[in-house]
Order: sequence, then structure tokens, then C-alpha cells
Amino acid sequence: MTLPIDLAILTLVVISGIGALAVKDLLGASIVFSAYSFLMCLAWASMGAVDVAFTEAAVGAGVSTVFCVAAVFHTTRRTKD
Amino acid sequence: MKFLAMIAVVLTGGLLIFHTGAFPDFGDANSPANTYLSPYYLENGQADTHAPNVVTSVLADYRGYDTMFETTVVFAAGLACFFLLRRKQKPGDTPRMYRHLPTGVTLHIKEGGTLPAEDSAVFRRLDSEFVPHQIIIKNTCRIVIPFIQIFALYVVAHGHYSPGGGFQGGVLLAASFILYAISHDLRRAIRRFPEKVAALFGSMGVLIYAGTGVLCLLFGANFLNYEALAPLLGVSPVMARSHGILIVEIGVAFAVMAVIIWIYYNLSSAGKHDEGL
Amino acid sequence: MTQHFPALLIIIPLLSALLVSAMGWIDRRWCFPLAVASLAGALAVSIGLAAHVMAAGPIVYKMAGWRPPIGIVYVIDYLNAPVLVVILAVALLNLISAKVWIEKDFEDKMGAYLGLYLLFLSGMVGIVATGDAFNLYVLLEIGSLTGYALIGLGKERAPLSSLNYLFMGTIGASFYLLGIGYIYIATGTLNMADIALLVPQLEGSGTLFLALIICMAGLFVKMALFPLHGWLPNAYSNAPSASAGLIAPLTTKVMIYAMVRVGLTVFTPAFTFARPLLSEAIVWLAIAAIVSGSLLALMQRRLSRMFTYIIVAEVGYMVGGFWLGNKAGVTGATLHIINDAAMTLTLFMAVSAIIWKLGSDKFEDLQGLFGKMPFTMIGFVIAALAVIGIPPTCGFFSKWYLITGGINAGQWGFVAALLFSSLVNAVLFFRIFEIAFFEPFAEGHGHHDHGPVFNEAPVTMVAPLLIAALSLIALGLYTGDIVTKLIQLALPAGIA
Amino acid sequence: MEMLYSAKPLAAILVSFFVVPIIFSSRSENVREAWTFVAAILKFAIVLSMLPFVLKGGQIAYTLVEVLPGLAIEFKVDAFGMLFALVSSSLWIVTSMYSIGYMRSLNEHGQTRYYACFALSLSATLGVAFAGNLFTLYLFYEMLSFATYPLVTHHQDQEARSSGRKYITYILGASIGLVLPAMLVIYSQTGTFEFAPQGFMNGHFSQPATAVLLLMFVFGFAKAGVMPFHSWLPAAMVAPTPVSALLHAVAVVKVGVFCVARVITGVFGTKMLASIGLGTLVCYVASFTIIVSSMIALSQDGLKRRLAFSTIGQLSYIILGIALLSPSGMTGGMLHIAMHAFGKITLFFCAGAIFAASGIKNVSQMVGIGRRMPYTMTAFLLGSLSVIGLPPLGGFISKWNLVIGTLESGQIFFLFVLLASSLMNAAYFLPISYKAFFCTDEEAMFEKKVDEVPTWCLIPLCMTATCSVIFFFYPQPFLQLAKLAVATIIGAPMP
Amino acid sequence: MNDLLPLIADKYNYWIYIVLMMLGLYAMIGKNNLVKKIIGMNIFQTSIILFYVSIAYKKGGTLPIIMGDAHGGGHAAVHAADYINPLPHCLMLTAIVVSVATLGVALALAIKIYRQYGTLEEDDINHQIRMQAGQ
Repeated sequence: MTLPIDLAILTLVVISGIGALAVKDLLGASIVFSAYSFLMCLAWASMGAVDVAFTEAAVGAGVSTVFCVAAVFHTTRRTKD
Repeated sequence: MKFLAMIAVVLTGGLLIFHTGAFPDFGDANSPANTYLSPYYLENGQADTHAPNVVTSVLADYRGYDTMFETTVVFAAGLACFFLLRRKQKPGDTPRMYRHLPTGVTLHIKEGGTLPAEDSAVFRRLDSEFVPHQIIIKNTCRIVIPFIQIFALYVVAHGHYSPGGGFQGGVLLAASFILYAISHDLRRAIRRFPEKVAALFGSMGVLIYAGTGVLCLLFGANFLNYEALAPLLGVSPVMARSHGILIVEIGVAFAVMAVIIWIYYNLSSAGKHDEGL
Repeated sequence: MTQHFPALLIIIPLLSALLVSAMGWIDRRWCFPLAVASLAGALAVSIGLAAHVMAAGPIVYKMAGWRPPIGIVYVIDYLNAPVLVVILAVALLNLISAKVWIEKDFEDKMGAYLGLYLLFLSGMVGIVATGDAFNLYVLLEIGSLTGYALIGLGKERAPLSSLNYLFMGTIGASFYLLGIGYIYIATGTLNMADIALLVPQLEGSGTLFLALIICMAGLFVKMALFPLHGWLPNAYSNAPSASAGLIAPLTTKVMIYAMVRVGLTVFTPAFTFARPLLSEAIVWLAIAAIVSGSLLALMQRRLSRMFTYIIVAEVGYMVGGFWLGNKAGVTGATLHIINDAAMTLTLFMAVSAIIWKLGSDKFEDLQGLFGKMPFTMIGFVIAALAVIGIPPTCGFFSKWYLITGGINAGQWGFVAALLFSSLVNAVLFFRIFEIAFFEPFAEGHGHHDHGPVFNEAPVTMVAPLLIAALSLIALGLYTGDIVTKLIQLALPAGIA
Repeated sequence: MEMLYSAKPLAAILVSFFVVPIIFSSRSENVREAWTFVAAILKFAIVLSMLPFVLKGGQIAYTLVEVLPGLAIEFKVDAFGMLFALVSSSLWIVTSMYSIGYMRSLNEHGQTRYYACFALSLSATLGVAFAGNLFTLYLFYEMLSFATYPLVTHHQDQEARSSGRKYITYILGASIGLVLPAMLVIYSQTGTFEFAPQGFMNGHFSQPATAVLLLMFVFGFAKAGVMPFHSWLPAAMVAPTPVSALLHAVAVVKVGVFCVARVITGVFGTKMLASIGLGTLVCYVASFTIIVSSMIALSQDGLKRRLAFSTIGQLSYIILGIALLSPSGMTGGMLHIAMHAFGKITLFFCAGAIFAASGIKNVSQMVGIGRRMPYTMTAFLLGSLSVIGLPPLGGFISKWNLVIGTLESGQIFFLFVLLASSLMNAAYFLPISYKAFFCTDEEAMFEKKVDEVPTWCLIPLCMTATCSVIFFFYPQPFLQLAKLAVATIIGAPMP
Repeated sequence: MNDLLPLIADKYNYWIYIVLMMLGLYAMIGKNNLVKKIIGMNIFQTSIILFYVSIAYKKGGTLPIIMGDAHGGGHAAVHAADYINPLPHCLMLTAIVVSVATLGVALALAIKIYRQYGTLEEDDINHQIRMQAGQ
């Protein structure tokens, strides 16, 4: 029974997405966003889109996060929202 | 603004959710999307291109033209980041930190101060926010990086048979370099893989892709029709397609690797190529 | 070789973009000539294609040799052949005109700049030439991504405007992508012609209708249709002069082309115009765009900002004309794509020359400009006449069709808005002529022959400007040929 | 009817167009003005060379380019157009001569621009005269608006600026706001713009729609100065006098009435208008303008302003004549284009001469000026008599025909309008001449010493005044042309 | 529970994609911080990818890698219904690449903006611009 796992992952995706937008620290937001990407990648893998999941794992969870962190590093961590 | 945004979002979302009722069910194998065009790829993919991974054959052959532009998008992004951020600096414009190796004293040299020679054996440049004891990180990375790179090459080369391909492999390669840059420092990474090389590799990667297409054109076939390369490669047209896919995947890997590294250089040092993460 | 022209059309800018950006690291002196040569080559190819289309009908070019629904095709037909020529001509003229700017502003990044310039262009050309709905999205992103960069290195607020443009552009492109997804879910194919074949069987499909709305919404964001136009004035007016002359004429126009393409040959006219309520609503949006664009333009005190609001109004012209859904309206909208690109180019090149010499385009700095820069002003005046819509410039004829379309559709609000905007444009430009002609005031009864000193922009700026200005008249005089030999053949049978 | 395809009309238009760059590039003043003359004479010669053929009842046609089906730039020289072309091209020569004297004696700035725009305006005027369809007409009409703007605002001071703004607002606003939509509506219904002797609108529109369209044209061609679209004309008097003379007595305003006349005859068709009684509507509009403008003219002290309001009234004579839709009325209207042109240009030349010689602009300061400038004021008298319409001057012939026209059409009311306005004309013109010559020595503001304007100014005004006299005795070829034109319109045999 | 689950599961993916998309859209319009907006933009883009991937899924289908004779033998044995639709996957690879490219450029612009104004909050930036214009 894989279905409930699918649903659970997708729910987690939404939660982590909300988290990434809600955290009041940009570095934290980047990391939560990385988790979001990774969960999304899991969801896709479970739907059989392995290539897409692979790419998302490398790009979304990996490179994107590094870019975000790099940008935050050179700007500021603080945010009002 | 937030209130307006909320209203707009709720309205749009409501409309879209309301409509999902008309969609085919999730996982329905008989929806038009799954019955009209895609069976062709599944049924003929292997015969046409000799690549069991249908995603790869669609990506690099049936819709190879899209993928060429996908690579171009990456290249454009690299060019854009460079164009927007890069600024050349004279040494001595910003404060720098040096360590005098024999004594272990850290020197903070202000703007306009005298800098030690670039290749000085006794002074080593430090990042301004350096971490004192990173020996574990450094050594772990030193061990891991080769394995990442080998895996990346495998991903590039094995794209026909398993998930992966030029893009994923290129990103992994880039990741290994980024890991190197993070674990050591940006300057050393740049010395290993200079900006100019990254830029040239970027264009070269796309050039390999587009050049393959042009080569097909020169052989009298349509753009990117790898079958035309059969005489050149000395194989059957189907195998030529398979080889063609490999060639362009290598091009993609080149371009993606170089460009991601290039973007990283620019983002992590805000264009100064001086001190990274 | 002719059969490979559609591929060459985009390969030439793409390859030269790669070469130019590589050359930027090796020997910068080669970048500019290379870029000009490649654009000239691509222009020649596009003219050859247009001639071929006019002589022998549309060309379908199968990329990678796969037949249409399976592979990607390029379709050069009566609709896009003239648009392609215009796009490439605009890019070439602007590049020559921007030479001095590029050398001044981006001296050490020239390779990157020209590379982005050519990539932007290949994106635009691709959008126009492609026959595949998804391929259009990819090219859209190339065009946008390079566009953000080209704008981002401009004056004062440029980075912020560029980032806002990026957000809006991404929303627009993503909506378009979503729309393609909806089309795909309903039909299972991505090829435009193939979709058009399947649409009649899905007459009542809600999914397809939603796909139409989403696609159009995405394109409306990208083309800055009122009330989604907020990003455009800042982005265009803060852009570097060299980029403004490229992006302002092309992006919105190419998006409108995409709208025409999607409306006519993806969703068939029978489907697109089947719901009067939708068409009516969009036409009223267009009317609002025309009126608000014109009024906002009146409030500006800088040339380039004023032009950006005129663009907002012009977008309204074309969107409104298209959604009238009748022959004259659609013809007018399509014709106006070509004409407006040429007009906007001329205006922006003139501004670029003015800024080059004066360092500013504020109204109060334009005094005595007729005496200082007579040639630039000749170009400017012709472009202004075209924007106002005075015959025999091209602006008159497209407006002509648009108004005829409005009359035929009984859409008097649109007709009134067009006339209103013509009048406002007349006011706008005459205000500038006045400043440039009169001030500084002659004391008493002019016994002075020491007027403003002749101080013209370099010839690389003036020559393209004058060519563009003359082309406005030429386009006007050849309207008949463009319409009867190209555009009317492009309209599907479903349009009355 | 004989048709001839020839590029002559185009050549006539382009002569002055091509002289513009030459004017701009000429180094010395004399060369520049010599070129102006060359162009003017060449233009006149080309127009003249077409005259015999047109007088024989032929038409010369030329299509430059067909932009859209039914939307071509094409020229057709018929009798009416020929009449107008002849007037304007001949007067250009005279005015050029006058300009040289005037501009040099006042040492105006920007003379090169002045001559260039002048030449351009003449191109546009001939374009209107030879226009073969409504579109071409509109095109050159707009071109004229733009070409005359720098002339009107020649002084480039604050006053010129506000007048120029008024000028362009009225002219452009009316043409874009009224003429263009009317054209579009007509085109969308009929699909053609080609002028036809009996119009091409028959049966396409209901009566109210036709009335609205007609009024859109009458008011929209604001150059015709029909009230309430007239107030640009007095404002535009800030221009140098030769400009006022040629453009506001001859080219611009006559282009306006010419356009109205063309539209009434060539687009709507006289028979159609007569059958639904719309001519009378226009007649009333024109009559209103005639009476009101004459009354305003009475109260003006500035000579040029008085002339301007007089012009407004006289223009409406022409419209009235055409709108009477009777043969004599139309003949009179057309003829009045020529006669009024020669009369009014004389008056303007005189006004300019007075200003150039003495710096005086107001009527009240001209008492006794005839002693100082006898030739000028004699010419002025002749000009005003012609405009009033008294024999033995050309103006009488056209007014006579107009009066006959009112009787022919049985609309006696307009006869009274004409007579009343003639009286008012006399009332505002004759005192000027009277005071100029016949005043007591105490009243006189000038000494008896003759101190005329430069010869370059004097000759032209004497020439035009003489012409006005000549045309009374020998009103050819204008009368013949007008009759031909009317014959074509009403379909009568050639006279 | 057992009846409800399949019913939800039939459309759940589509709902989630819409929720995510609206989340991203809201962040792009309503958020004040530029990096937050950029993250929102990425969420927006991934939601569309999720949509496409959901289209492609077939119940009981397996990965679109043809498990036959690896050397070109098994032409006839392929049943399309057994495999997940590969076309949207391929499209979405492109979309992912586009999203990372956009992310890079957006961050570059954000860094540039920070350099210029010293803040990433949009209202602060607008305030500064207004102050400059007022002077």
C-alpha cells in the first residue's frame, strides 16, 4: 500500500513549503527550502518519475540551496517576514 | 498588498481546484495524455534510438531540440550572473587577512596596505570569516570528491540505461567542485578551475550540442538528426542515434558543470572572486 | 539549402552567441563585428524565408527528422515570416546604433553582453518560428532570462526593476506552462497543428477552455496588459540604452505574436472566440490599457518613461484588435505587431542618441534639440507621426484596420479608445516638439542667428535611426502587399 | 471623358518637395532664394502644361502606390483641382518674391527653415488639389498641418508658442477626432474612397447618419474655419505676414474649403444631398459663420485680425456656394476660391508692407497712411473692393454667381445673408482706405512724404491687385474651369 | 476510511499542486523580503512540475525504462500501458533546469540590490527610492 505514503509525503511537502516561507531567518528558510525540494523529489520518485527526481535531488536540494545560502551569506539573514 | 494577494490567490486557487473535478483521475492510464502520443515513444523508443531509458531518448533525440535550449538556458544564466555581478578589483581595495605561517600570527591588512606577494611561501591568505579547525571537513571532502566525480561520469555515460544523463552528471560534477570550494577556499578552487575556463567550457558544451546538430546539417539531414552521422561513426543509423545522444549528453554535462561552477563563483563571492562561503 | 533555412535562422544567432561570448575572453575586438555579421546573416536568411514562403507557401521543418507530433517542428508560414524579418532587422539596427553605448558601458563585459544579446534574439526568433507549444516555453525562458540580465545592469533602479520583471515574467511563463499542461491533459499532444486538429472534437471541454484562459493570462502578464503592466515602465525606462532599444520593441510584440499564434493556430478561432463574454471582457481590458496607458504617458516628464506608457497603450491596441475576433481586427493586430516594433525601435534609438549627446532625456533638457540634432529629430518626428497615426506612415494603416475591426464588431468603446489615444499621442509628441523647437525663447523679434549649436550624435547612431524612420514610411506604403500577400493568407478560415 | 495617365501631377507635387534639401544645403541666401524661385516657376510651369488638356475636358490620373485595396495614393487632375492648383502655384511665385523683400527687411531669423517649410507646404497643397481619393486628400491635408506649424510659430517666442499650440490642437484634433472616424465609417460601409462625380455614398447610410457624417467633415476640416472651429485662424496671425498671406488666405484655408467641397461633391454627391435636403443644413452652418465672423471683424482693430475674420467669413461663402448644390452656386463657390485668393493676398501683402515699413499693426493708427504709401494703399483699396464683391473686380464675378445660385436653388434666405455680409464687408474694409487717403491734416498720423516698402514687396502686391482687376474683365481660365467642374458634377454637357 | 482514501487519492495530487502554486504565488505577491519572494517563485515552479509529473503517472505502471533485451531485440513486447508516460518527465527536466537558471539570475539581482540599498525588504527599498526622488 504505497498510496498513503504518497499522500503523507505530499502533505509534508506542503508543510515544509509553508515552513520555508514562514521562517524568519533567511538561512533557515534556505535550509527548509532544501528539505522541501528533497521531499518533493521523494514524491516524484514515488510517482515513478525517477529522472525528474534525480535532477531535483541534484539541482533543487543541492545546487539551489547552495546558491541560496551563498546569496544569503552575501546579503543578510534578517527578515521581517 | 498582502490582503490583495490573498484575495487573488484564493480566487485563482478556488477556480483551479473547482476544476480538478474534470480532470482524469490521478494515475488513470486511459487519459488522453497517456494514450495519444506517449505510447509511440514507449513502443518505438528503443527501436529508434537504442536507448532503453525512454526519458533519455525523448530528451536527447525526439525532443533534442528542446534540450539544446535547456542547455542554452543554463548557459544564459551563467552569462547573466557573470554579467550582472562580476566586478574586477584591484588588490588592496578591501581589507584582507593573511596568516604568517612560521609564527601563526594573523595579519589584518587594511585598504591600501602593502600586500604580500601572491605566491609567497610564508604568508597564506585567509577568508575573513575563516573557521580555525576544518581539518576533518577538508580531509573528508578530499576523500569523497573523487567518488562523486566518478559517480557523475557514470551518470553521464549510463544515461541510456538508467536514470540520469548529461544534466544530472554535470550537476554532480559541479557539486564536487563546489564542495571543494567550500571545504578549502574559493581562491584555490578558482586556481584549479579558472573563471575563463569555466566560461569557455560553458560555451564549448553548448557548442558540442549545437555543433552536432550543424554537423548533421552538413551531412544533408535535418538539424540534430543523428542518423546522418552514421557514415562518420561507422555504425547503423539506429546506433548513430544512440551515439549521437551520448555525444550531446557529454556536451550538456560540460556546459552544465562549467556554468554551475561559474554561477557559484559569482554568487558566493558577490562577483569579486575573492572570498567565498 | 533553402529547406534548412528555418534551422539556420536560429542556429546562426545561437552559435554566434557562443562564439562571441567565448571571444570575449580571447580577443574582444572580434566580438562586435562577429555579432553584426551573424545578425546580418540571419536577417538575410529570414528574408530568403519570407520570399520562399510568399512564393511557395509555408515550410515545416522537422527538427531531428521526426514527424510532427513526435518531434519538434518549426513552421514558417504567412503569419510569422514577416515578423521574423522585422525582429532580426530591429536587432541588427539597434545593435549598430548601440555600438558606442556598448563600448562605453560594457567595455570589459562586451563578450557577455553581446552573447546575451544574441541569445535573447535567438529566443525571440525561436518563439516566433516554433510549431511546438512546449518549445515555445523554453524559448520564452531564454528570451526572458537574457532580458533580465540585459536590463539589470542599467541606471539607478535597474536591478530592482529587473527583479520585479523577473518575478512577473516567471509568473507569466509558468502560467503559460501550466496552460500547456492543461492542453496536454486534454489532448495528449504538444504540437500546435496537432492540437488544432484535436480541438474541434473537444468543443465543450472545460479543461481546454481553462487551458485557453491560463495560457492567455500568462501571456498577458508577459506582454504587460493592463492591469498587469506594473513591471514594464520601470524595467524599460531604467534599462541601459543599448538594451532598451532591443527589448522594448521586441518582448511585448513577440508575446502578442505568441497570443495570436496560440489563439489562431493552437486553439482554433472557432474555439478561441466562441465565448463572447470572454472576448468582450478582454477587449474592455484592452480599452482600459489604452486609456490608462495614454493618460499615464501624459504624466511623465522623461522621454523614455513616456514611451513605456505608450507601449502599454499599444499593447492594448493589439490585444483589443485580436480579441475583436473579426478579420479586420486580427489583421490589424498582426500588422501592428510589425509596425509597432519598427516604431518603438525608432523612438528608442532616437532617445538613445539624445541621451548619448545630452546625458538625459528629461523634458526640460530637450530645449533647442531641433537645432542641435536635426537628423535625430527627423527620425524622431517620423516615428512620432507613426505613433500618432498620420499617413503615410505605417502607424496609420494598422490603426486603420484596428478601427475598421472595431466598427465591424460594433465595439464602439474600442474605436473611441483608439481615437482618444491618437489624440493623446498627438498632444504628447507636440509637447516635446514645442520644447525642442521653441526653447530657449528668442528674445523679442528674433534678431539672432546664433541658435543652438549643431551637435549631432555619431553616424553609427544616426544612420540606423534614419533607416528605421524611412522603413516606417516604407512599411506604410507596402501595407497592401504585407496584408494581402502574407497576413490575410495566414488567417484561418474560421475568421469572418 | 478623356483620361490621360501621366506622372505630371506627381512631378508638380514633388518639385517643391525636392527643393527642400537643396534649400537646406545652400550656403548663401541668394542661392537659397534662387532655388525657391526655380522651384516655384517650375511648379507653375508643370501645372500650366496640364491646363490645356484639362480645359478640353480631360482628366490626368496617376496612381503612385496602392497601399490597400481601395486605399491608394493616387492623383487625379480635374477641372476643380486644376483651378485650385493654378491659384496656389501661381501665388507661390508672387509670395516668394514678397517673402524675400519682407523677411530681409525685417531681418528675420531661421529663414532657411522658413523657405523649406514653405516649399513643403506647397507640395502638400498641390497634393490636396490633385488628390484622387479621400485617403490621398487626408494624407496631404495632414502633411500640410505639420509643414505649416513651423511657419506659424516662426518667431519662436511665447506668443508664437501658444498660438501654435492652438493652431495644431484645432487642426489636428478636428482631423483625427472627426474626419478620420468619418472616413473609417464610410470606408467600412462602402469599401472605397475614390471620388466620383456623383459621390459613392448613395444608399449606404440613413439620413441622420449621413447628416452626422457630413457635419463631421465640415467641422473636421478645421482649416475651412467653419465656426466654432475657427479660432485658430486669428491666433495663427502671429506668423510672418507672407505666411499669413499665402497660407491663411490662400493655401491652408483654401485647402480646408477645397476639402469640404470635394467631400460634398465627390463623396456624398450633390444629387443625394439635395434629395435628402442636407445641403441646406450646411448652408445654415456656413451662413451662421458668415454673419458672425463679419460682425466680429467689424470690431477688430488689428489689421491682420480683421483680415483673418474676414477670411473666415469668405471661406464660408465658398462652402455656402457649394452647399447650395445649384450649378451657379457651385460655380460661384469654386470661382471664389480664386477670386478671394487674389483679393485677400493683396490685402495681406499690404498689411505686411505697412508693418514692414512703419511697424504699425492696428487700423486705428493708419489714418493718413495713404499719403505715405500711396501704391500700397491703392492696392489695398482694390483688394478690399474685390473681397467685398464690387465691380470692376474679380470678386464681383464669383459673388454674382453665388447670388444667382441662391436664386436658382430658390433659397432666398441665403441671398440676404450674402447681401448683409457684403454690406458688413464694406463696413469694415472701406473705412480703412477712406481714412488712409481722405483725412484732414490734423488727423493724419503720417507726413506726406512718400516712403514705400522695398520694391521686392511692392511689386507682388501691385501684381495681385492688378490681377484682381483683370479677372473681372477676363475671368479665364478660372471661370471655364469652374464651369467644367460643375458640368462634370451635375452631368451636364461640357460648356 | 477505506472508501475515502481512494476518493481523495484520485485528485489529491492536483489539489496539492494548486495549494503549492497558490502558496508560491502568494509569497511572490505578498511577501516583503526578496529572498522569500525568490523561494516562493521556486515553490511556484515546482508545483507546476508536480502537476506534470502527476499527469504522467499510471496506476500499476512502472518506470519508463524498457526492461527487455537491452540490445535492440524486444520491439514487439512493449505495452505502453505498463510504463509511466515519459514525455512529461522529459518536459519537466527542462522546467527544472529553467527554474534553477532563473533562481541563479534572481539571486544575482538580489545581491546587486542589496549592494545598492543595503536591505532586501521591498518596502525599505521603496522608501529609499522615494526619499531620493524627494530630494
